[in-house]
Amino acid sequence: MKKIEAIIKPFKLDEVKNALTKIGVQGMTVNEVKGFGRQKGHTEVYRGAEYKIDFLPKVRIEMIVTDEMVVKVIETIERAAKTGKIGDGKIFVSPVEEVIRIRTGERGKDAI
Amino acid sequence: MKKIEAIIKPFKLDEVKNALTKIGVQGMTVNEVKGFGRQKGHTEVYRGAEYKIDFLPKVRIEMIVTDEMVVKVIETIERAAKTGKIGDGKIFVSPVEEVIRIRTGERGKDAI
Amino acid sequence: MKKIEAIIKPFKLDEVKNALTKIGVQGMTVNEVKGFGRQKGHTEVYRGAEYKIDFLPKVRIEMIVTDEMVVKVIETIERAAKTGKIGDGKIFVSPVEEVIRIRTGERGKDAI
Amino acid sequence: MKRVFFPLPMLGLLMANAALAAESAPALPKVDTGDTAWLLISSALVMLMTPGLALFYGGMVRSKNVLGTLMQSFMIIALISVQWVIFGYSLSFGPDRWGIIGDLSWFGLSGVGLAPNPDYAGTVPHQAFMIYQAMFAIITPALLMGAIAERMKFKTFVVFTLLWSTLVYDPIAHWVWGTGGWIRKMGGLDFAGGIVVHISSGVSALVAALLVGKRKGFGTEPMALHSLPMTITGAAILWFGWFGFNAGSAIAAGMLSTSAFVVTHIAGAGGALSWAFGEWIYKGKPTTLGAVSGAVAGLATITPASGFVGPMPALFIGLTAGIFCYMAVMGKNKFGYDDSLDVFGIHAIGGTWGALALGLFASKAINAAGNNGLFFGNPSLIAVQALSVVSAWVYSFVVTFILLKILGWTMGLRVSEEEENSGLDLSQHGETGYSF
Amino acid sequence: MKRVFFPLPMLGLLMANAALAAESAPALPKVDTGDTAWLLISSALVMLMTPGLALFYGGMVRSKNVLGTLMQSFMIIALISVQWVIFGYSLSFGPDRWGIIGDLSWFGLSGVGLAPNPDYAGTVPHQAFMIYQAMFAIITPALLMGAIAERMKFKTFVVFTLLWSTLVYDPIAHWVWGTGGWIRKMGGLDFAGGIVVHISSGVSALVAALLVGKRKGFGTEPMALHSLPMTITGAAILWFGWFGFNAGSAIAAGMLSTSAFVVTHIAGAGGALSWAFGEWIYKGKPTTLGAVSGAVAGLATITPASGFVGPMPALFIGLTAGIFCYMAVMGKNKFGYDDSLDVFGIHAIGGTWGALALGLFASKAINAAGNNGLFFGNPSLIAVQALSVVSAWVYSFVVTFILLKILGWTMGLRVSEEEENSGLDLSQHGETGYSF
Amino acid sequence: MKRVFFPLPMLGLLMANAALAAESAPALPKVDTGDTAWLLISSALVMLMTPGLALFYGGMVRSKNVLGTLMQSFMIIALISVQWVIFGYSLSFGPDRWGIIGDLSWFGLSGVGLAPNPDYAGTVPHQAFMIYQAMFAIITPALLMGAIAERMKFKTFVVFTLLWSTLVYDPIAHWVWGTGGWIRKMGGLDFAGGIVVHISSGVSALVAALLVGKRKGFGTEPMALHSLPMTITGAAILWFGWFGFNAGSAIAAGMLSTSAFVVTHIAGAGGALSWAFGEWIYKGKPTTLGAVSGAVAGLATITPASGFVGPMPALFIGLTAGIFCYMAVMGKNKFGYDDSLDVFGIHAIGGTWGALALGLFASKAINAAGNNGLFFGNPSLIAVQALSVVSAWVYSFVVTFILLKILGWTMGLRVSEEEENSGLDLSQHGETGYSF
Ligand SMILES: Nc1ncnc2c1ncn2[C@@H]1O[C@H](COP(=O)(O)OP(=O)(O)O)[C@@H](O)[C@H]1O
Ligand SMILES: Nc1ncnc2c1ncn2[C@@H]1O[C@H](COP(=O)(O)OP(=O)(O)O)[C@@H](O)[C@H]1O
Ligand SMILES: Nc1ncnc2c1ncn2[C@@H]1O[C@H](COP(=O)(O)OP(=O)(O)O)[C@@H](O)[C@H]1O
Repeated sequence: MKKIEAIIKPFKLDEVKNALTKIGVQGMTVNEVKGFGRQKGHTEVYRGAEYKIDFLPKVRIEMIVTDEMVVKVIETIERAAKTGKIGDGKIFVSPVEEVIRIRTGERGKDAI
Repeated sequence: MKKIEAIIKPFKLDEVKNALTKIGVQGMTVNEVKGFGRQKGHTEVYRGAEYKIDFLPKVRIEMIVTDEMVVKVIETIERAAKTGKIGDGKIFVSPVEEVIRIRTGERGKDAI
Repeated sequence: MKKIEAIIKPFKLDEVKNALTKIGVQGMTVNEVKGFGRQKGHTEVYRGAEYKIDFLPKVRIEMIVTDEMVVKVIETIERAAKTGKIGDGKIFVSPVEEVIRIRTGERGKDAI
Repeated sequence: MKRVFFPLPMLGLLMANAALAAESAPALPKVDTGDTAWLLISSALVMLMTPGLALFYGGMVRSKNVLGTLMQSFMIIALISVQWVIFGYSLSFGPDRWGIIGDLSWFGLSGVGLAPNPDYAGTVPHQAFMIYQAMFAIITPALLMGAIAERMKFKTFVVFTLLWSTLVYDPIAHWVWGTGGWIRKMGGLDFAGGIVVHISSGVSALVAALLVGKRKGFGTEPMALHSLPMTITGAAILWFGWFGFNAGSAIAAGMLSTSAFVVTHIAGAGGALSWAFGEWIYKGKPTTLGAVSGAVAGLATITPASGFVGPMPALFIGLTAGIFCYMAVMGKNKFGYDDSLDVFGIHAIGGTWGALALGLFASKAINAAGNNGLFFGNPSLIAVQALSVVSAWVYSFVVTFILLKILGWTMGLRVSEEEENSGLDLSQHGETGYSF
Repeated sequence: MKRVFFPLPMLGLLMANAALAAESAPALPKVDTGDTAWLLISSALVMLMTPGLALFYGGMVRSKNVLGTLMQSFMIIALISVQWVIFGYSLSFGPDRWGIIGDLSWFGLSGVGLAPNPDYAGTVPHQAFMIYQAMFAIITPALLMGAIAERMKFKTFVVFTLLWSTLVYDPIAHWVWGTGGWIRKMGGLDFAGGIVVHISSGVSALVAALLVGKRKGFGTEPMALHSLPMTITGAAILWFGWFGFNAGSAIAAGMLSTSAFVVTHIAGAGGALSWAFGEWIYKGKPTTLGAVSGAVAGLATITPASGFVGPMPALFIGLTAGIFCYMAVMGKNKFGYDDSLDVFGIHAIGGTWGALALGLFASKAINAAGNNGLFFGNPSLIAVQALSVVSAWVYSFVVTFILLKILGWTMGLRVSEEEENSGLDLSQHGETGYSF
Repeated sequence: MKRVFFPLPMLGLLMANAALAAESAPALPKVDTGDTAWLLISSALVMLMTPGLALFYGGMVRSKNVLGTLMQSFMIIALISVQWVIFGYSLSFGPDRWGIIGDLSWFGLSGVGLAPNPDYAGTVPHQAFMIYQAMFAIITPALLMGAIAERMKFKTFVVFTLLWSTLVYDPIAHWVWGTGGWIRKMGGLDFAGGIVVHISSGVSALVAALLVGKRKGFGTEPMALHSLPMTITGAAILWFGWFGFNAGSAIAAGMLSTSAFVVTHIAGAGGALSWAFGEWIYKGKPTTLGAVSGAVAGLATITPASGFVGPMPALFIGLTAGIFCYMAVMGKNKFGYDDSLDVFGIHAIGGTWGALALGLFASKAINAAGNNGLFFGNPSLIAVQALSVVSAWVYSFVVTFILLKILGWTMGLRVSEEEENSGLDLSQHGETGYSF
């Protein structure tokens, strides 16, 4: 099992979620984050004072998937989240050793 | 050392935290997330228009624990967070290579 | 590649970000979290009733860096985030298997 | 007692008007533009208090219950307004039956026209008096709901509100303010509703807190207020509206309304000071919630006395109100019942102390149509006040108790445990308060 | 019709004043303090409605557009106030040309002084009437903007607002309320702006929604309201202000203003009740958004009728308003155009129903300067009302259509897709609403 | 100058009243209901401005300081209300000593009754005038606090506020408005507080910003406003309340109050427009914060002039106010002191420009009890105004400087660095603003 984390543009969340459910992803956990990256922030002006805002609103999706799904999930996210403009975000893949479903106590793949 | 992540129902947070401190867990980091899963969302109606809300409020607990603690921590979370109803959430376990306490510079187990 | 997670005091965020960009870190993702740890919370009093607040506001920084950068990044965070008082926070290092830049489809180091 | 709260010299005039009105209604020229302007704007101010209260309460609940809390106040505005124009006003202010209730001859506002009714207000249209009183009937049950925040079933709430207004508020309003009401005839004084509004709602709130029971997790989980700025905003609106509540109760713009305005402001300030400083001394820090709670306590307490006492007594009343109500709220934390937003501790205690305090400080020099209190040489007033207060306590307690018991058996008072977990917003209204 | 909305017996007096004023201006003693106090506070109340509307709307958009939405209302206050004192007031209320527009002889308020103008208001300074009317001119385009929330280019918005006020609002106000206006002369009644305010903005809103087009993601993505408590607060402020809007339109404090005040409150309550209960029956849950929307519907609907009908007709009008507007809003969801905050469904429908309903329920017993409706024996009024309504619909539709077409070609109506994604706050104003 | 701001023809009457009152107090029939209604509602409006200001400021701080900011305003309401009725009113408006201060003969409001005091207001109860003035005394120190937001020690704040009101506000109020005050006797004009309120607070704010020092992180960390919608709501409440502030200062409902009302609204609109468009041109985008700041600038600037100038001068004053204050605020960014919420840039500059501008535009045609300005043929007024302004600047600067120096040595002005990090809410009040 792997953990796939995707940092995407907020307005892409629905598209990505729909694309993922279509390929059979049944669960994910999402939260709002602020991203710093190549996409430069913007300047906000409050009463003449300029504030450089380096952190931009992004959405982080976290998903545990079986090893077989990894490639498909990545592809799907890439397709759905892409605008081609800087700041589209990243996907990170990392190892997960165990998954447990609290309700049933199921372990491993069954728990996903 | 392992990282244990638990996605639970928000109103269970206090119970889980108390149960964990009782078994000796001394630190954890928590944030609010939105969960998508088997537990189907609900419909909100605004001026007659129905919106399907797929994402439900959940709380995510992240904890680094020593290898010995892993089993106990998982059991404790399972017990405290369980309602038996769909949507109780998941626990994920993944490897951690190093932990550092910023204040002291301690490394490894001492830093937890 | 490694994932470095740092839990720090909120008012240190700008300092840490600036220190990291100085050593060449080009991206990071940040979110607000609540931390429970040795730093004891405080008591809030509402109409005479006392509430023990165990969770304190913290900021979580997540960063994927190349293996070579790990040590430097950790040192930098330690330096910038340290006040020497309890509650300064932690740094966690964990493995990452793949990184993808959504915009270009780049993989691995190039995608960071 | 409202009828006579304008300068006595006008009284003769009013009677004359009344006579005239009887002969050749509508007696157009008798309406005073300044008095009418003041009563209308006061009505608007008191109307605004209920949304103000909604914010005051709404900020104190958890965010999953914010809409449920706001909705209760908003629905009460809608429900009781309709109840009032259909039969509530008639029950409260209509022709007296046995000193305890008005009859239904003003059903659907029949006979409640635009010409002044000198029984209540000789210089403004009768309907202006009616709508002003409507706002009082509205805010009273809205106050009550704070005691059982975050757990009441919406359907039961609707039925309860209608019945409570009809069976508790309307009779007590009649006793105290209606022509022929027994407390009024006995000489019991309540300028702007310490008994009618604050005692009735505060005592009923205690009953409700006891019968509906504690919130799930009360005492074990922190139930942090979700937005103190919302609560503070609500308190500010309440203070603003309270000028209409108290000074408007003079039903005229002049010396009496000015006096009521001034003492209201002073008592609000006094309550805020003493509660905040009390906390500072006792708990180490002055809180904003304490300051605004103290202000509300001071304002509630001066309410019955506001047309009878002068500025320095008002300062004393305000300062003591902050302390007494703070102590009452601390007491709750000892007794362990869940009067969630402290309706009893603030409104029942405040209303009671204010109604008694006017028995000490009232002066005919302020309001010739009132009476002198103990410190102005008349020890009997305080006895009359005490009897009025006790009657309102007992009646509110008993009727609310019976009402809630019956509703508990028939409809159920509380949402299910699962609904309580997910919050009133979602479970009762299918909505979410915020989505930042 | 405003001129004659105070007790008829005063009319002779006013004419006398007028004569006097002509002879020896300024005719100081003619200003009534009570009437002036009432009109000034009413002006302040109506002014407050536009920020209230801003909150009402602001809570309904996504948080990335909250400032853009609030800014529109705030900018309209600034822009139209200046437009109004420079030439808008003159166009609307200045000396009549051909029954369709005022001329520019009151440019820059020249000739609009502090002495009463008996054409419009005999007991208050002319400038008081002028500034009161300014507040109506302000809120009308602000209402309109709800239809095209979250996507309008700010620069175009500024130009559109100025032109729309000048070309749509000012003429219609003149027709209905200006001395010599053709609808007024025909006997068409609109006490406080059902036609002038609600129909003009509501119909134009529909045009705007059609021409500006749907929001990106409309119908496919959830567009959750970012803060219902903000919306509820806004609705409460609107209700509060509406007392000034309707009861202030009597331009005097007395029986007529009282009557308007009372029916306004009742209709608001009725609308809230019927919308919320309608939802409860039809969709299973009463929502807070439904309750406040219903209140606004009831208040908008009673507006044209508020000085002409009694309390029970008002209750009927309020209850039906909640149902009709709810149905209209449901209809929108079927037709699929994106009138984002339902300006058409609430204001055009409400204003229309109110303007027609007064043709049924109006009574000279309430307002001798008004007329009797169908149920009081005069079937002709409803025909006059229908003609007035249709004229306002057609005129608003056509002129707004042409205006937006031209602006679309020249300046562009919408922000770019990318700007829409990042939100109006950042793209149009370089700001962020919240940072908790 | 307040005494004489009602139509001159009434003055004789008032004097008569005064005589009568002396003979047979209380002289009941002399109180005008319309004037009293207007003054009471104006008092309520001005009272509401301080919570409005709290929101205006509260939205501009970081969320960890929101309660600390709101609490300052709220506590000031409580503290200064009590100070005022005990001795502040007597110092400001009581019997004159040497032209510079009132004596203590009105201590505890003794002698301040319900009969009119023709020195200040002949047609309303004396206490109505007193409570109206209380609201001005309250808002002035609340304005000041914006300069040192997010870092003041609460304990010191309490002491400072009481001393500052007593030593700075009360004397200046006496000079300008008290019977016998030297500026008033000299002929210096300040209709509603440009000098008394805005210059005194604005100049003191600069001193406070300099002595208290910059916020930790100022200039290096972004200090994002935590809720612009809160700020905008506050600005709207301020605007609403300002009608009471300026038009209420006529102490009567009539032509003068109408004129003040109208010019207030116009100047607010003008300020909003010019600041927002100034930014648009200069920085590329019009901001909502700019629009509301401009409105406040326009409103503050018209304040001293509001009972003396006509609509078109008001438009000019408003437009220039927006530009001048915007420039002043930009200037701050250059000089680098941390007047956190721009009290100096807006209130000191606005108040000064307004007090001078009335020397240009004042006209006896608007207010016979005022004077003509330069453009109406009287060049001397501007000199008198300049002297009044300079005196208020110097006095405020010096006394506030000494006061803060002493408090700095004895109690300390700032919270500790750690407390500043965790925020005022937690460190000073043990509370948290939000918990969504
Ligand atoms: N090294 C990194 N570690 C963690 N998050 C990153 C990293 N680099 C970028 N991100 C996240 O991805 C987002 C997009 O990255 P950015 O460099 O702006 O554009 P792009 O995705 O087009 O390369 C950032 O806002 C940040 O949230
Ligand atoms: N594959 C997954 N990856 C990440 N989070 C998941 C995954 N599946 C479920 N979750 C999280 O767990 C929560 C509960 O899951 P759900 O399927 O609704 O119920 P249950 O836990 O009873 O199986 C979801 O709301 C989501 O936050
Ligand atoms: N075992 C842990 N797992 C995850 N987060 C932790 C853990 N221990 C501490 N933290 C996080 O680090 C923060 C600081 O830890 P704390 O024990 O209070 O002080 P210190 O960093 O000085 O040891 C906590 O608030 C919490 O967010």
